[in-house]
Amino acid sequence: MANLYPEKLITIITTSMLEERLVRVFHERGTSGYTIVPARGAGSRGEQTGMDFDANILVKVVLPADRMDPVLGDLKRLIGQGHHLTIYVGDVAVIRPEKFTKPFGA
Amino acid sequence: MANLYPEKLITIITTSMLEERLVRVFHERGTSGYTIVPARGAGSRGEQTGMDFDANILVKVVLPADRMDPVLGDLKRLIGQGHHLTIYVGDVAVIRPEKFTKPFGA
Amino acid sequence: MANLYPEKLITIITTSMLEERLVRVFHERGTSGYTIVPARGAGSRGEQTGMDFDANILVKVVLPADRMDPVLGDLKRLIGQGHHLTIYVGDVAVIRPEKFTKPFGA
Amino acid sequence: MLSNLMIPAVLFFGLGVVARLIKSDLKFPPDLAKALSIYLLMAIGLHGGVELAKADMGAAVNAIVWALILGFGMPILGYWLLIVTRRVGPLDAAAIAAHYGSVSAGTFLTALAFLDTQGVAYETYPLIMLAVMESPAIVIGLLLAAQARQKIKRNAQGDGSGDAGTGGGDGRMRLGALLHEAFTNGSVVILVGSMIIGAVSLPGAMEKLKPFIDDIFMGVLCLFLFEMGMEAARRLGDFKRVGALLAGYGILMPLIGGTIGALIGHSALGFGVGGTTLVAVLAASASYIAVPPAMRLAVPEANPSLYLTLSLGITFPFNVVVGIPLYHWMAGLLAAA
Amino acid sequence: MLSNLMIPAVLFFGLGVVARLIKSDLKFPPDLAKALSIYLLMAIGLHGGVELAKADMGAAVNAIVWALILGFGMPILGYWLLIVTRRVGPLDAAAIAAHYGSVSAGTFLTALAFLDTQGVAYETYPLIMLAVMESPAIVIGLLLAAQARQKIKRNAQGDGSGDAGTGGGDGRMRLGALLHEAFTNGSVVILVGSMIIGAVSLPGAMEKLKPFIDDIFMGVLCLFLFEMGMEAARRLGDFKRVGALLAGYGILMPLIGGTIGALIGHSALGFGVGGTTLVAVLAASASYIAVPPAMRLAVPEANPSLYLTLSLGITFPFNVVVGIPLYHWMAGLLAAA
Amino acid sequence: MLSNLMIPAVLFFGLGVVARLIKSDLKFPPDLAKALSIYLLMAIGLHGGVELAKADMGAAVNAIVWALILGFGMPILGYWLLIVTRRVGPLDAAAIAAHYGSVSAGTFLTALAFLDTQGVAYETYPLIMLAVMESPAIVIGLLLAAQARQKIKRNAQGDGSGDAGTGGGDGRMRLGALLHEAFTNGSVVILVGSMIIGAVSLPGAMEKLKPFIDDIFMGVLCLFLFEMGMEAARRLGDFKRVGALLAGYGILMPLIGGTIGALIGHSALGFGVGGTTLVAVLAASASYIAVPPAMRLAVPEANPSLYLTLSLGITFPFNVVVGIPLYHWMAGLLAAA
Ligand SMILES: Nc1ncnc2c1ncn2[C@@H]1O[C@H](COP(=O)(O)O)[C@@H](O)[C@H]1O
Ligand SMILES: Nc1ncnc2c1ncn2[C@@H]1O[C@H](COP(=O)(O)O)[C@@H](O)[C@H]1O
Ligand SMILES: Nc1ncnc2c1ncn2[C@@H]1O[C@H](COP(=O)(O)O)[C@@H](O)[C@H]1O
Ligand code: NA
Ligand code: NA
Ligand code: NA
Repeated sequence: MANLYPEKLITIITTSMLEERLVRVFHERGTSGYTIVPARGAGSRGEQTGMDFDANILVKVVLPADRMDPVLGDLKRLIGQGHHLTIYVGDVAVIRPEKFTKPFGA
Repeated sequence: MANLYPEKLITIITTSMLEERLVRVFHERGTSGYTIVPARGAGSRGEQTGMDFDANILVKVVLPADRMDPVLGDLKRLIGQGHHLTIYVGDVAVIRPEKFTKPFGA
Repeated sequence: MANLYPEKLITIITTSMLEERLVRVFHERGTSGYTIVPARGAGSRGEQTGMDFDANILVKVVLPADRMDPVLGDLKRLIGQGHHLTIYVGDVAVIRPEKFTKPFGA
Repeated sequence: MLSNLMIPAVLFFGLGVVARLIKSDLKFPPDLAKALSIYLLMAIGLHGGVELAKADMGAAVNAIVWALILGFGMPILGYWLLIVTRRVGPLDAAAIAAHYGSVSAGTFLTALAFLDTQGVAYETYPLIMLAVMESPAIVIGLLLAAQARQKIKRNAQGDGSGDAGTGGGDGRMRLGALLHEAFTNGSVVILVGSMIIGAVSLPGAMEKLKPFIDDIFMGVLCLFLFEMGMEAARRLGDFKRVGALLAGYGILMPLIGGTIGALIGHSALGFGVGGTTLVAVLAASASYIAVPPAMRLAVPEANPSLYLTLSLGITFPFNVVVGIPLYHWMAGLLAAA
Repeated sequence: MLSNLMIPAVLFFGLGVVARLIKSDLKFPPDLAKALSIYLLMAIGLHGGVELAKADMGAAVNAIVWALILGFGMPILGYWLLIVTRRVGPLDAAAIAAHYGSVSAGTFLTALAFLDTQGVAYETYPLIMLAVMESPAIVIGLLLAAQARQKIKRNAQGDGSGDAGTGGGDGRMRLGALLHEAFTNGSVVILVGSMIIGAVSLPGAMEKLKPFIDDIFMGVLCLFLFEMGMEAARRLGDFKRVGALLAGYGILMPLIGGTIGALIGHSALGFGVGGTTLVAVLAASASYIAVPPAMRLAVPEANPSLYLTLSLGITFPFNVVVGIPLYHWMAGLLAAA
Repeated sequence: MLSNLMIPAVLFFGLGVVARLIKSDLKFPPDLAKALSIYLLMAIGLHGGVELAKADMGAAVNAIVWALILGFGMPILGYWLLIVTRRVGPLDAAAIAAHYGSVSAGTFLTALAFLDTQGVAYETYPLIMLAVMESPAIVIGLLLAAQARQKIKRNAQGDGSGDAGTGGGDGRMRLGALLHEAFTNGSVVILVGSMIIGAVSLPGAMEKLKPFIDDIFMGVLCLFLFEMGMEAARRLGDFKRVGALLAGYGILMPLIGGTIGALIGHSALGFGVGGTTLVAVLAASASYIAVPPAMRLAVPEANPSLYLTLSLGITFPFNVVVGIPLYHWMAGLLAAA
């Protein structure tokens, strides 16, 4: 049977305009990577306007549990500045935990 | 450390033709939002035909555990009518649980 | 209340060039389906080049826990051959477990 | 007749088929195909509108009436054929038959290119018929499905199409919604809208549109048929899944439709060889744009790969390669008779 | 004046609106709209560049100065109007007002089509003004937002726009970043770049581009306005959410802007009827391409559906249908006076 | 030579580079780039086909033989150079070298625009060579990689490229699959298919395609090079990652290739100045369309950012700005000699 190791998965849903800032957060917090998927939806401001710049992104980051809090802290700060982010966290398991400790772009 | 609160995450994979009906379900059941991602795949009917109208969507809804059953009930009803839906539910945790109790578009 | 049955959800993030091979794996291992979402991101090789052929896909497969290991074994083999795959596994629950036992395309 | 195959548009269709058969990795961006068909519908609509502004009212109404007859009639005939030969369940039969009431714009445009290359003149009324025929097919498809569901209920358990048929019809598309869908679907809106714009615009302004809607038209059509060739060939592979008898249906229907259409074009509408060919093409071709999504919603129990294989994988290539010159030849016979 | 409505470009705009109102499922692929606007900006830039190579330096500088005055002035005026009438909070007011400093390229192009159809000649300087006006609007929007935030702070709790206003300004766009955004946004780069290329290219080489940038231009514009009509109509539905008074603002602003623009075009710039009409259009129209994303980042607290409804759902259709012929008529009056 | 820079196509390439350097937010929809390149390949293929229908069989075969020699020879030469200078591991070397056997269609089209503007006539055989050269490069890339893997095995642990080299070769692309890929890749299918269609179509029908494939060609090329300029500039930033010595390779290879190509074009093929220039461009340019995805699958251990930076970020701009006029000048020297 495959050995599996626990990690955390943060999912963020927000406007595509924030992509650059999120990547900066991941970079500064040393996550091993991130994945972005184009999305649309509805939330506290009703349905999206559908204009080009009003697209959503769904962002996924897998990282060790002990590295989660700094990332969540930065995300909270963005929310404090008036940006809209929908965030949830889940438990996942991986085959090679060492893959998720080396910062990307380093 | 960040305080996290438990929520449920329903994921639905189905034809894009059903998008409007799903949104109606979420609206009627008062979820705080939903997110849609374009997708493709294969399932009980084999691979998708690849035609425009035969695209899939992957839909995500975060909601409190006690609001899950009415949504699942409506989805089952769609399945009963002959529509194809792949549905799974998972546990997630969020920072601001109050965000997921206000109905969108209200 | 809805009766829910446990399943496993494997998520794979990799280059779109591997799509065909992944589908072959799912087919050979008799999963009941799979879902693919276009994605982009950064990982051990830094950010993606952004060229057409360098797109990522995010692949989701729901399957019974006892069928997971053969699939993970095949995926490990691809990694051994030099391909880059980010893989994580999670627990989900479904309404109709029998749906996830019939191989697709059969 | 072979000279049909020397038209670039048809050759590009063939290139698309070949690209698929040799398993080339060539792919058109999905949005390109949509953009091309928006352009083609707009161009053909504007062009038609200019002509129709000069047309005779009575003849136009006559053409519309016959378009409705074809649009309702072909699916009923097609449904009956499928039920009699018993190859598919009633719900699949309803969904498949609906496609033959509507029209394939790609086939129609290829026919125009064919006539142009042969130097054959044609009436423009078939253009209105094209716009009219999208809608009745969808309506009749729904009605056939409703009656299929009753038939299944009567037979206690039904004979199999899909794992459905249990729930009440409430979740399925209601008639009102479907009628709405039938008359407001995108293709109809572009086609009818462009026709009206073409008819009411100032001639000077229309002149400025000529390079866009006329001059580059043929090239865009080539690109479109290139992509359609790939789509058609993708479905050819499903041939075995569909079965030879059902595949035969995909050739029989256009032959029947083409003959009926030619007769109507010649006798009932009094068109020349060109116009008669076009009416035959309208009757012979099966929609793969407007009808499939409507059937997906209205008859979710039916298997989409069945109706797509037939309309796109069999009937469409048959019409492009064999049908069009054949109907042209029929039209010639009728004119000479 | 009614003849404006008989231009295909305007008619296609109307068709787009109708398609939405009847709830057609017609959708343009999102990338198509982007591709069309890249083409239009490129074509108009090249065309303008060729003309400007022959232009007078002093007149060009004069036009640029007035463009800057309009670009900074209209938002300040618009902000003041909103604050005085107290319909929205200061941050929403800042974001909305910024849109009126910039220009809607779609409106400008429709005006060109209108003048062409009427056979009215026009100066090409307004084209440089179009390129210049994108940037100041974004800058002034940021400054207004900064001052709105101070105002909110002063009033202790603020009066409501959004759930924000708490965090320090550090996360919001800093001035440097915004200035960069203002001068490097995509539309400005295509427009200014194409102008320069048009001005410096060898005439023989430009000649080869004519079929692409001139001949098919009008057709592409029709397609673009078709899609913009659908976008505009989508927002019409939000009318009630915005409220009648705010909606009135979406008509008042272009009337004020158009009048000011016409006066500047005629008196300060000394243009003829055509050029004066175009300056009025520049002042009267509101951006819906460059400014919204900038405001989204710079003023995240503001509600995007407010400023999009106003600029795209109200001001844009008003200008296309009523505004352009009206400004043309004003320009005629001024010229005759 | 400077006049090269006054061609709109080249200027738009420059505009794309500038847009990136000033960090503009301008982005082309990804599908637009794909659509443009489908169009360009189709147009150039059709155009070539018409010409080739009149061409001499012996000369065509001769051109194909030399295309194969270039396609196999350049990668072998390039691989050897990389191994000798020891800047990258053998697997990266194999993947990089393969790119120089194939051709950049963008560079080739820019060369055509250059010759057209200069009024220089050219032979059409280089067009067949363009189509032929996509395939051998992919095949030789695979063979070089296979030999690189053996070399790594011999050296016990290998010298570093990637974290791979362990698994058996079974999962990598087998020769059969790769040969298939080499001969059926999308670009080859469009190019060869359009050529055949251009050659066999009725002249009257081809005439109808002229506005689409000829008249608007130059404008579409401008748009395409605009986008390619942005792509190239994106990769310029990776320059430092690649290192100066490797970057020098990206300039050395086209110089060597251009010289060899010019000699072959003049002496072996007996072309005039135009045709010789084109053969030099074929030899000097590196593919960034067909080869990268093939290498991604065939040599997953190699780092894509290395070969993309070289082919797209260094060799491509070098050829467009410096190389083409240089090879033209060489061709002139040879012709005069
Ligand atoms: N309950 C939810 N479930 C899933 N996605 C959500 C939910 N609420 C918000 N979203 C997503 O987050 C985006 C921003 O919503 P909000 O943060 O509520 O303004 C929406 O457009 C949705 O895509
Ligand atoms: N086991 C599975 N894992 C992931 N996705 C699935 C699975 N089964 C079905 N799907 C998705 O659900 C869609 C509809 O499948 P079905 O409901 O089986 O007809 C497919 O096209 C897939 O995208
Ligand atoms: N920690 C991570 N979280 C989310 N996605 C990741 C992570 N690491 C890698 N990825 C994704 O996997 C792709 C390949 O990364 P890698 O396997 O590290 O080369 C990246 O482009 C990302 O899309
Ligand atoms: Na029909
Ligand atoms: Na303005
Ligand atoms: Na080469």
